[in-house]
Amino acid sequence: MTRVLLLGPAREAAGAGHGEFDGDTVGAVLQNAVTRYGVDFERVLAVSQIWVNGNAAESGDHIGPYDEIAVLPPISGG
Amino acid sequence: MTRVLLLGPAREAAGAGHGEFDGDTVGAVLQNAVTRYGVDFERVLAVSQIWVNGNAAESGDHIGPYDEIAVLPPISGG
Amino acid sequence: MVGSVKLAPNHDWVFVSSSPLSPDELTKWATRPQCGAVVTFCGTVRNTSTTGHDITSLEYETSTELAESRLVAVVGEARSRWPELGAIAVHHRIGPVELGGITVVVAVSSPHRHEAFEAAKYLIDTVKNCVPMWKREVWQGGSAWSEEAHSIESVQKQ
Amino acid sequence: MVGSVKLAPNHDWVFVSSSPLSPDELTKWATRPQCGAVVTFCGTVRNTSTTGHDITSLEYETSTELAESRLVAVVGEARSRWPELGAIAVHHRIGPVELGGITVVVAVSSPHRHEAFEAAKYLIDTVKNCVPMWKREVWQGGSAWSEEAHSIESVQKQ
Repeated sequence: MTRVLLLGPAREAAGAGHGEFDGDTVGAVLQNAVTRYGVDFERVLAVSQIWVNGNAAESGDHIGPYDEIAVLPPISGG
Repeated sequence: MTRVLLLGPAREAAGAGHGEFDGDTVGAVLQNAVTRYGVDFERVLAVSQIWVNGNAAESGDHIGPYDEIAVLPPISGG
Repeated sequence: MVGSVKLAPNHDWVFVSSSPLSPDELTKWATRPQCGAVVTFCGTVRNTSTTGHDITSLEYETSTELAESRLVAVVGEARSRWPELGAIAVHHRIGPVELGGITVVVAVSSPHRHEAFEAAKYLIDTVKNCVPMWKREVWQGGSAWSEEAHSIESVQKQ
Repeated sequence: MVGSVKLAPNHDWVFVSSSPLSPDELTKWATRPQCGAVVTFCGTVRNTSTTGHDITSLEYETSTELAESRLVAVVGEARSRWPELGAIAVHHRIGPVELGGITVVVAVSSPHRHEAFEAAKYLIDTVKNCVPMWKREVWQGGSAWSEEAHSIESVQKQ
């Protein structure tokens, strides 16, 4: 299980600040998150950046049980 | 008599913060100040701006008893 | 302060805080004997919004860990651009902040003022572009995420 | 405050003071509901000098009346350049100021930060160039007028 951190609008769409999901790539883990959280979350995820342990990551990147994936929607610091 | 305000290095060279002098032009008043305060003051005066009532003035400008002349040496705000 | 990150001891200080920020504390902390200038920037909650409502407060949300690690990167980039800087502090508030309240403070000292202004401006611009931070606008009877959203940018590209 | 000049009520505030300056007071005073940014500049006494000595303090001297009237002109010029500014405060210390002490504070608020930075930088540059103010450097065993002297410039040419 990999921990997924859900921030700002991603947290709101998912109804949770974090979750744990199976999967050995970033994409597989997040697909399982979409399955649980539904279409609103999927829509936010589509425009979000994905970081693993604080660094930008790609969908195909392999992931282990001690990694943390973060879903970061567009920010609004303006 | 016209009041003359002496600032910073002009005050130091004159040994006074202000004085009163006869004269019906800026130049005449300041010449009387030079006569009283001496050569150190004259040297500072040569590189100073002269204001009358807060505005830049010329040596030939006429002056009355209610005007105030200020001697403003180069500043060092940098 | 609990949770704050002091990097090079006494020279860099980043903090994501749920308590009120103190520009006065940061200005005093940043003042150094070899520096003749301190520039302090405060971002404050204003009453106009991206959504057309009269704002009564903002709510900021983030991961403190991710936000502080990005703040560290932003400060590091400023150090490499202006090696002559004295102290650098960047504190960002999270949670609810009332109208007029301070949401972010940057304080920078430098021997001369030009670099302090340049670096303070760079720091706040880069914080706004590169640090994960989500802003919710709150008005009488409603709230929404700010509509000025953009992707988080990388620090090196600023 | 005795002796301070508040121009447009609550919007412009210039002051030549022989008491310690408070950047915190100016920052709070400048914070406005329609403004999202406050930039505060502090000039502080640093230990390096124009005369090669280790500075222990500075002494500023002026005519309060002439200095305040020039500060009013400087603030007026900033208003005409950045009409969107909220509040502008410029306070200058006179008399002796110890190492690390604050000699001048500028605080500017604006709806957006860019103008607040621009105006604060303009204000301190123009104060340094245009306001009659004489600085004496004091070290262990001696003192002298600063050697960086230049003629007072007119506000309009800045």
